[in-house]
Amino acid sequence: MTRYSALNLWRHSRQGHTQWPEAWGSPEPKSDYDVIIVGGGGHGLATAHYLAKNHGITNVAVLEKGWIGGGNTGRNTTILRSNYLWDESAALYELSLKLYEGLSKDLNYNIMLSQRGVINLAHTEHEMREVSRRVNAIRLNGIDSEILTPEQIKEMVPILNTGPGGRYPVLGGALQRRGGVARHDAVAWGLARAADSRGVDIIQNCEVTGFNIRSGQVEGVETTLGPISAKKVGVVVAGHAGVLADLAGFRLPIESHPLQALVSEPLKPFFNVVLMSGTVHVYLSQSDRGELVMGAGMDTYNSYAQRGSLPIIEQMLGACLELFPVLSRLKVMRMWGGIVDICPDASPIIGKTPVDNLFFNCGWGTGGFKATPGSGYVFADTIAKGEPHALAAPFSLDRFSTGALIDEHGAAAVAH
Amino acid sequence: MLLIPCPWCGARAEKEFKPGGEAGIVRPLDPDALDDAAWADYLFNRANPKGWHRERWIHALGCRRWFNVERHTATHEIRATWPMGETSPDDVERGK
Amino acid sequence: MTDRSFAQSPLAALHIDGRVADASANPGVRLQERRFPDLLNLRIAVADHAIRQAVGQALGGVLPHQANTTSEAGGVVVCWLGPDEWLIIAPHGSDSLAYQLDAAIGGQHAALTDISDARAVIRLSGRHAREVLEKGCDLDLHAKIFAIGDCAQSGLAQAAVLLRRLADPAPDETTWEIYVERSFGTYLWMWLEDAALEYELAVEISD
Amino acid sequence: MSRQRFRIKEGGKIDRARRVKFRFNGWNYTGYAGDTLASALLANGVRLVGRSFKYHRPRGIYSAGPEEPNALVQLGDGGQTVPNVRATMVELTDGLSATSVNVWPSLRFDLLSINDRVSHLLPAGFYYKTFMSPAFMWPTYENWIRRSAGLGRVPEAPDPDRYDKRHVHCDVLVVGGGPAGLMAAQAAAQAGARVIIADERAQMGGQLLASSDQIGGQAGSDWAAEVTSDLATRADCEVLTRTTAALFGDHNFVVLSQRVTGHVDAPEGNHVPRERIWKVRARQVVLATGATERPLVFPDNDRPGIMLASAAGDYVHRYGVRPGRTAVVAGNNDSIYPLASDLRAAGVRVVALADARNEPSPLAEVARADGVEILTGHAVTGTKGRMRLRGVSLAPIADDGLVSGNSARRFSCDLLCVSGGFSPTAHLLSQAGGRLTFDEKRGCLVPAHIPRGIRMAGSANGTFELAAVLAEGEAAGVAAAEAVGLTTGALPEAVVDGGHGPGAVRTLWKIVADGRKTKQFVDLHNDATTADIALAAREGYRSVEHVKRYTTTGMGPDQGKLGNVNALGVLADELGRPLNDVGTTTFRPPYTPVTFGALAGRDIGALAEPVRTTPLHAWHVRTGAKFEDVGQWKRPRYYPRGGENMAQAVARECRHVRTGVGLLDASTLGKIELKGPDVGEFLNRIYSNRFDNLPVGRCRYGLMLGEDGMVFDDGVTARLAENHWYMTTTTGGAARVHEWLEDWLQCEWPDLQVFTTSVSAQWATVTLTGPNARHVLADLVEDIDLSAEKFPHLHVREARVVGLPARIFRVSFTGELSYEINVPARYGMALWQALVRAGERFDISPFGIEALHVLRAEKGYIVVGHDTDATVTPDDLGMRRIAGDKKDYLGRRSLRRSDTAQSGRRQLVGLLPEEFVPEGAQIIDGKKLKTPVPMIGHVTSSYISTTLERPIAMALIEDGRNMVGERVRIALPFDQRVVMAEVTSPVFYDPEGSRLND
Ligand SMILES: Cc1cc2nc3c(=O)[nH]c(=O)nc-3n(C[C@H](O)[C@H](O)[C@H](O)COP(=O)(O)OP(=O)(O)OC[C@H]3O[C@@H](n4cnc5c(N)ncnc54)[C@H](O)[C@@H]3O)c2cc1C
Ligand SMILES: NC(=O)c1ccc[n+]([C@@H]2O[C@H](COP(=O)([O-])OP(=O)(O)OC[C@H]3O[C@@H](n4cnc5c(N)ncnc54)[C@H](O)[C@@H]3O)[C@@H](O)[C@H]2O)c1
Ligand SMILES: Cc1cc2nc3c(=O)[nH]c(=O)nc-3n(C[C@H](O)[C@H](O)[C@H](O)COP(=O)(O)O)c2cc1C
Ligand SMILES: [Zn+2]
Repeated sequence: MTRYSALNLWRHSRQGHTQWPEAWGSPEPKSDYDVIIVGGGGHGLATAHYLAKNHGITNVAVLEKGWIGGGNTGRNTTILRSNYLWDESAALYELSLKLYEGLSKDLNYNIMLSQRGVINLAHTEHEMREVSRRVNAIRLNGIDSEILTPEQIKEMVPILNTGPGGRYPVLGGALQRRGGVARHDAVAWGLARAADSRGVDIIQNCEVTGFNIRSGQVEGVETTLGPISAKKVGVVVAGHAGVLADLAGFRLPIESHPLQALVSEPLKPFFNVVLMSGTVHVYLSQSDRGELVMGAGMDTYNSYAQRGSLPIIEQMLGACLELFPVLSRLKVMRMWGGIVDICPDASPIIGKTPVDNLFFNCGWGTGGFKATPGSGYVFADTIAKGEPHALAAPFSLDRFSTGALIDEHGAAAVAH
Repeated sequence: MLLIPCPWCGARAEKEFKPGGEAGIVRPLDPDALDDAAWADYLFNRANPKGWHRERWIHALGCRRWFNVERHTATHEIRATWPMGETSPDDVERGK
Repeated sequence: MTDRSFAQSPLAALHIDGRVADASANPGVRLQERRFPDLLNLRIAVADHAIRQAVGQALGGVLPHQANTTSEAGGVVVCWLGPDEWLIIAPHGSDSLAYQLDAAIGGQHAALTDISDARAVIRLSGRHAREVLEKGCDLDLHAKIFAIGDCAQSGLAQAAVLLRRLADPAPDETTWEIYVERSFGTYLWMWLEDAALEYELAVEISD
Repeated sequence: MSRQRFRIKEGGKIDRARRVKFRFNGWNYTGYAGDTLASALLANGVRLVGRSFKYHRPRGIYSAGPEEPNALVQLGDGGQTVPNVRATMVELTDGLSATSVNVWPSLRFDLLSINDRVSHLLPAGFYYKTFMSPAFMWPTYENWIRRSAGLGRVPEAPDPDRYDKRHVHCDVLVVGGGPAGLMAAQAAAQAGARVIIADERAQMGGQLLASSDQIGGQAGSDWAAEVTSDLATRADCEVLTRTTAALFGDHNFVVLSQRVTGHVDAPEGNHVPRERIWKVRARQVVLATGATERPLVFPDNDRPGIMLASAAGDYVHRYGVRPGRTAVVAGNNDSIYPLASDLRAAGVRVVALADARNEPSPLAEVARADGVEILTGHAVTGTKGRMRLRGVSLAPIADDGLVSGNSARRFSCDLLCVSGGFSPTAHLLSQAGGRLTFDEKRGCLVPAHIPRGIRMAGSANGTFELAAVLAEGEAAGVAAAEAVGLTTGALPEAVVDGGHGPGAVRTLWKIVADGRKTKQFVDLHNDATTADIALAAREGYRSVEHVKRYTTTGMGPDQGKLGNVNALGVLADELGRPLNDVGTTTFRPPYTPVTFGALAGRDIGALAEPVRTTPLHAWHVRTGAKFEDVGQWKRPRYYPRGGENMAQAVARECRHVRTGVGLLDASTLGKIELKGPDVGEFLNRIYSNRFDNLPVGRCRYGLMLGEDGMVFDDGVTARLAENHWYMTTTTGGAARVHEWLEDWLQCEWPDLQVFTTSVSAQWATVTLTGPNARHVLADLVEDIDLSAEKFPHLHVREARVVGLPARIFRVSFTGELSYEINVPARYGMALWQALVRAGERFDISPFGIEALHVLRAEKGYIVVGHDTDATVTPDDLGMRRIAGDKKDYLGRRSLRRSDTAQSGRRQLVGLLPEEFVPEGAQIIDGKKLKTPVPMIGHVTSSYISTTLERPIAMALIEDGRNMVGERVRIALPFDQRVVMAEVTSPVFYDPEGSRLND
């Protein structure tokens, strides 16, 4: 792997950048792998990366039906934080944030991690109570988190309307300073390059259309490029989890819904934190290129259409202007949607399935980008050892039978 | 924004409705007869297909009736709607 | 009944009569509160033809069975709300009506509920009345589609409403009655005033 | 003040009688009404208007429409400033002031143009490869990257303008008011259809306004004006100019964005919105959105003075402006020939015309006769001039785009008009689910799959000859009308003069010239070049979507309107694959950017969300209540007297209730009437406890669970008559519970004879509570005996209170003797005032929900959503007693799941903390605060109890009921300390209930 560095950039510039090698290859699929990962999103690529890096398992293929990073990884608002209420979640997301902190270096690919701080606003007494509960728990779990007064928030976000009489008065908020954003594409591409360099086959335009299951055990997959066998298969397809489960012969407690986001035209820097307001469904940050990146609420019907309904956007922008009246004359440049995999308790499912050697990792819903490296880390471990990683164990599928749900609904209406 | 034909009121904008998920999930008559897994299946597991989906909607801002819709989850095309408790036009045709 | 002077209409806090003064000379929109109509919510099972007929008779006609239509007899208007639900609108003080209807139901399974206090009623008329509604309502309000005498439940701005179209007061004008849950009344009135501003607004003395 | 040196003496659709003054970058200019900022700048000879996004290269006006990539300006200042506006779309008004964006310190001298010098270090994606070490420097680098990116500035003050929306329905929506759209609208309108026709520009006519084509013997623009005014007079036809179809949604839902004010003839009145969103539901849609001309890609193809050929035509015909003095015209299709003639007629010297095709065009004769030198098989291979174009090189081009040898000829010129063919504007079609395919002959992507209910017409459909465009427009209008059941006759035939199409197009995606110093821009907006695309392909970013993201092609405000197809072509060449294999990126809304303000409409400020108020609201306001938002409701939180703060007011209000009497507005409670013989059975299934045995005249507290066994609402339900019940719900749960009931009745148990009707708003509810409550009420009530024996706790009576018809419930949420008095809402105020008067001698006081919370917590009463979240079972609350196993009810089975049924779950207990602790504080296991600290629960409610004169709290603690009497630690991590508390029963006050039963 040619190292990426300023020096190398300069060297290559003297050849007109005509000598850069491929960041990842485009091999033909082999007939047989130790592990097949279905889904070339951030989570799938991270799984492959850690299988190779941590477990030395390199006879691995990542099968992606389209282009890597083209699912939710490529269409999310890129908010990173680890301030989750329940211990199980906090541990998992904190592992992920820690991995993010070293990821550019680990991958030798600048993922443009920007830890500018994430603020969650509280507009009612009820939300203040939630903030207090959450921040207290998070701090006691050893994760940085603070409660802010309206004055402190105003200082950090001067354009925020904290004046009296606002329809959404700001009573306070929570801040995680280590939270922030990262460049979504770079995360996928950097992971792909790192995995590829360790021998993982990244195979794009290869859709999995079925599983070869014999006596309750998976032996390979059917794809649009033909059958491929594997000793173990890990499925990480986010919104399509239900479809793949159906192919494997079982049902999941998951429904797929469109979640929308939009960007404004690019502007000079004016907004230096990540701000979220759960009740009114406003999530925004300014990207390094200058656009405001904004997330909206979720459409409540099932859909695989990667687009949502206008009322969701109208509602979000109304609330946004109530909070930031000066933004009224900005313009929406592009809006889009992703298909999120929603679990009843808003927590992911990681681990074994009714089929032996078939593992699923899904249900990250509206908030899994922040989990990308952590999810890959524990999933790789789970696949390699055949037993759930300790941090993944609480997120097993049978919690829906036992009732041991990890209900993060209380923590945030939509968990970006 | 979808245009949903309420079987009672006619075609109305999506904003007037709320979806209620997969149609035809019947509450077990004797929940105690189910083991935890079977109960979880009723409670949480859903077909969630990419394609035609039979689902429930309520005309919340209109007649407040629940009804059934057959909608394609990838194109959002709506093929049929019919009142609760009735058979879908499709099934009628097929003599189900 | 208690002295009517005790009673406060849903929009009392707005002191609507005090707003009448600022009326524009050539208003494109007129707003008015219709105070204290008697409102009865009626539910009869879809298949219960006998009760329907009895109740229809007590109302001096038939219950409208066609969606989104009304019937009217002797000053009492009945709006179709759903396959098993109607709203009966009668002039203030039609107390005997409820007794007649109760009698018609005669202990069978039906639900007649007084909701006279549960709704604010706003009357909207003028050259631009339809445009004002179109600012916040998804229904097709074209004269051919939403005819005089039709009604429909829908959303208006961020409130759930029942809309009813009354006779046109003048060739290029329309008139509508908007029924909204009482607690949303002030909001909706303010919304309508704001929506009407660009067409010039007149507030009329409450009915 | 300059003299509009580039204005042609006559012609154009401008109003020469109306001069308009404006400022650009601090200089004063004049133009005419009807000008755009761009046309007026060109008329004044202003060529340099901005700097590019990344390299800060000097840029000029490139187009005449919404696709403009270069001429982005900041309009006005203060609240009314607007960032990133296309100068080509801004209509000139008096006093308009604009500045270039993204320049510092000035447009001519821009420091960041250094980026252009070091551009060899800034190839596509360079930031992914560097800035990684030392890691601590990255925030500094990032800061620098951020500052050099971005375009305009955010306004500093709130927007003073209004925005509005309108929903409309029609039979046929026509998007685009060019010849195709006008014909379609006319045909449909003639059939009697309800028609809406919308065009983004100030005038209808489309390309007819920018050419000398004639229809029916008159100028195309006159024909368009005639058709437009005919349409405008029809009753059911809406003609919308300055209106962009921005979004094509499901089921023919189209969002139009209309610019209502801001132009010369804008409607008057200060309530007129600046923009209006039209939400159109159309039965049929005709997309006649025309085509966008494509740039040519060649070395240094971005200098000020290079523009689209059609734009040059537009400036000449529509605005009467000469876009330059001396021009070279270059292209790969027929459209450049009429342009050359038009330019000459306008007084521009056309020194050369380069046609990339080898075959001479039949149209060449006219141009040649005009004395234009025509070079076939030639293309532009280079340009000169930095702040403005000074000359171009033209050279013969081989089949593969290779420049053959050293044969280039140089021409001095200040204008280069380019045409790389036409791309049908199919954005809306794609948004609607249509698909495109590349047509070799026409050299463009044309519609291949058109969803039902949509029709394409004219250039949007890849049809470019005017006569055919008109015919297609008419056919689309007729077909749309027929599809909605209308019939129409033929329109009079229109004879066309001119209106040639582009003919066969030679696609030439880039020029293969040597020399690395030059750049060939594919995306002018984002400064993406052919080299960037080549680099992406080389590095493995080969999917068109990867190329887009790696090079940022098509990601600027123009969203690739100009560059995307060329980028596809370049990529296809690079990969050696046919263009159709490469595919396109996804077209997303909006077609052109739409303001946040317009999409928010009037749902801002006081109207952002409904404010719901009770019938007593005016009284609370008059009395100086402080309110709390509970959902959309305003509820009195406390009523300060004198200089009281909240704590003092709440303490006083509590005392009133415990020792005298208090009054609470409880009107926000949800209320549902249930009627029918099966209500008892229904409630048995809905509530965890039994209801069918409730006698008439009594009420009972009930818990509602979700099917997952978790508590989701609670309330008291009364039986008013055998088949007549009355349910109350929490304020927040009112709507949800009613829907829940109907859901089960309609979908699962239609056999149950139950009707529900919401009466939440019908009744004003006043809680009269305290030891003196009976005395106060006794004076006012008729017909009934209030004594504890005759009207005990948990009973209901219908009676008259001050002559008002009332339903009185003896239920208590304070622990004191209480009456919940319901009267029809119109009498709420009368009742309240009567109670206040009658209570005077008992020193009655209104109290707010804060005091209510203290009082109920003293009694250990929960508030759902406050002491519970979605993880709490009845047993967790110590209410197993009312969630038994004798009958089935919703959620019951879930309680038996292995985890849910286990002991030691978090259970509700009382706490006696040594000092006040905040709600949300965590209860920890162990002594140390060294993280991670094991947590065993949290404080759900916490108050200073006035009655007990000490802090009390409620908490959910693991196995809490077994810990009663023990001491636990409450962590205060911010203060790095713990507070000890004793675990108790949650009932702190009057555990026997003697007071409420009194
Ligand atoms: C609008 C929006 C905003 C969001 N905002 C945030 C945020 O701010 N912070 C945050 O943490 N999270 C956010 N999320 C959630 C986050 O994007 C996802 O949870 C996360 O990216 C999921 O990553 P993944 O790799 O599991 O899935 P994906 O990136 O979706 O990858 C799954 C891949 O599987 C492929 N696939 C599917 N079916 C098959 C098949 N049959 N064969 C082969 N391949 C297949 C898909 O093509 C896809 O590439 C947001 C999501 C959306 C949509
Ligand atoms: N000389 C040539 O080679 C050549 C090539 C192409 C087209 N033409 C000419 O162009 C004309 C084509 O006619 P036509 O009617 O198909 O197209 P047109 O370009 O004349 O009209 C299209 C109209 O649609 C509007 N529009 C586009 N997108 C819109 C949106 N989203 N919302 C609102 N408005 C939108 C544009 O503002 C424009 O006015 C003919 O006159 C034809 O001769 C000539
Ligand atoms: C964080 C983030 C920033 C984005 N910024 C831009 C942008 O500046 N310009 C743009 O055109 N699109 C931007 N997009 C949107 C993408 O173009 C694209 O719409 C999105 O990845 C979804 O893919 P699709 O539209 O191809 O389906 C951004 C997306 C994300 C997730
Ligand atoms: Zn309906």
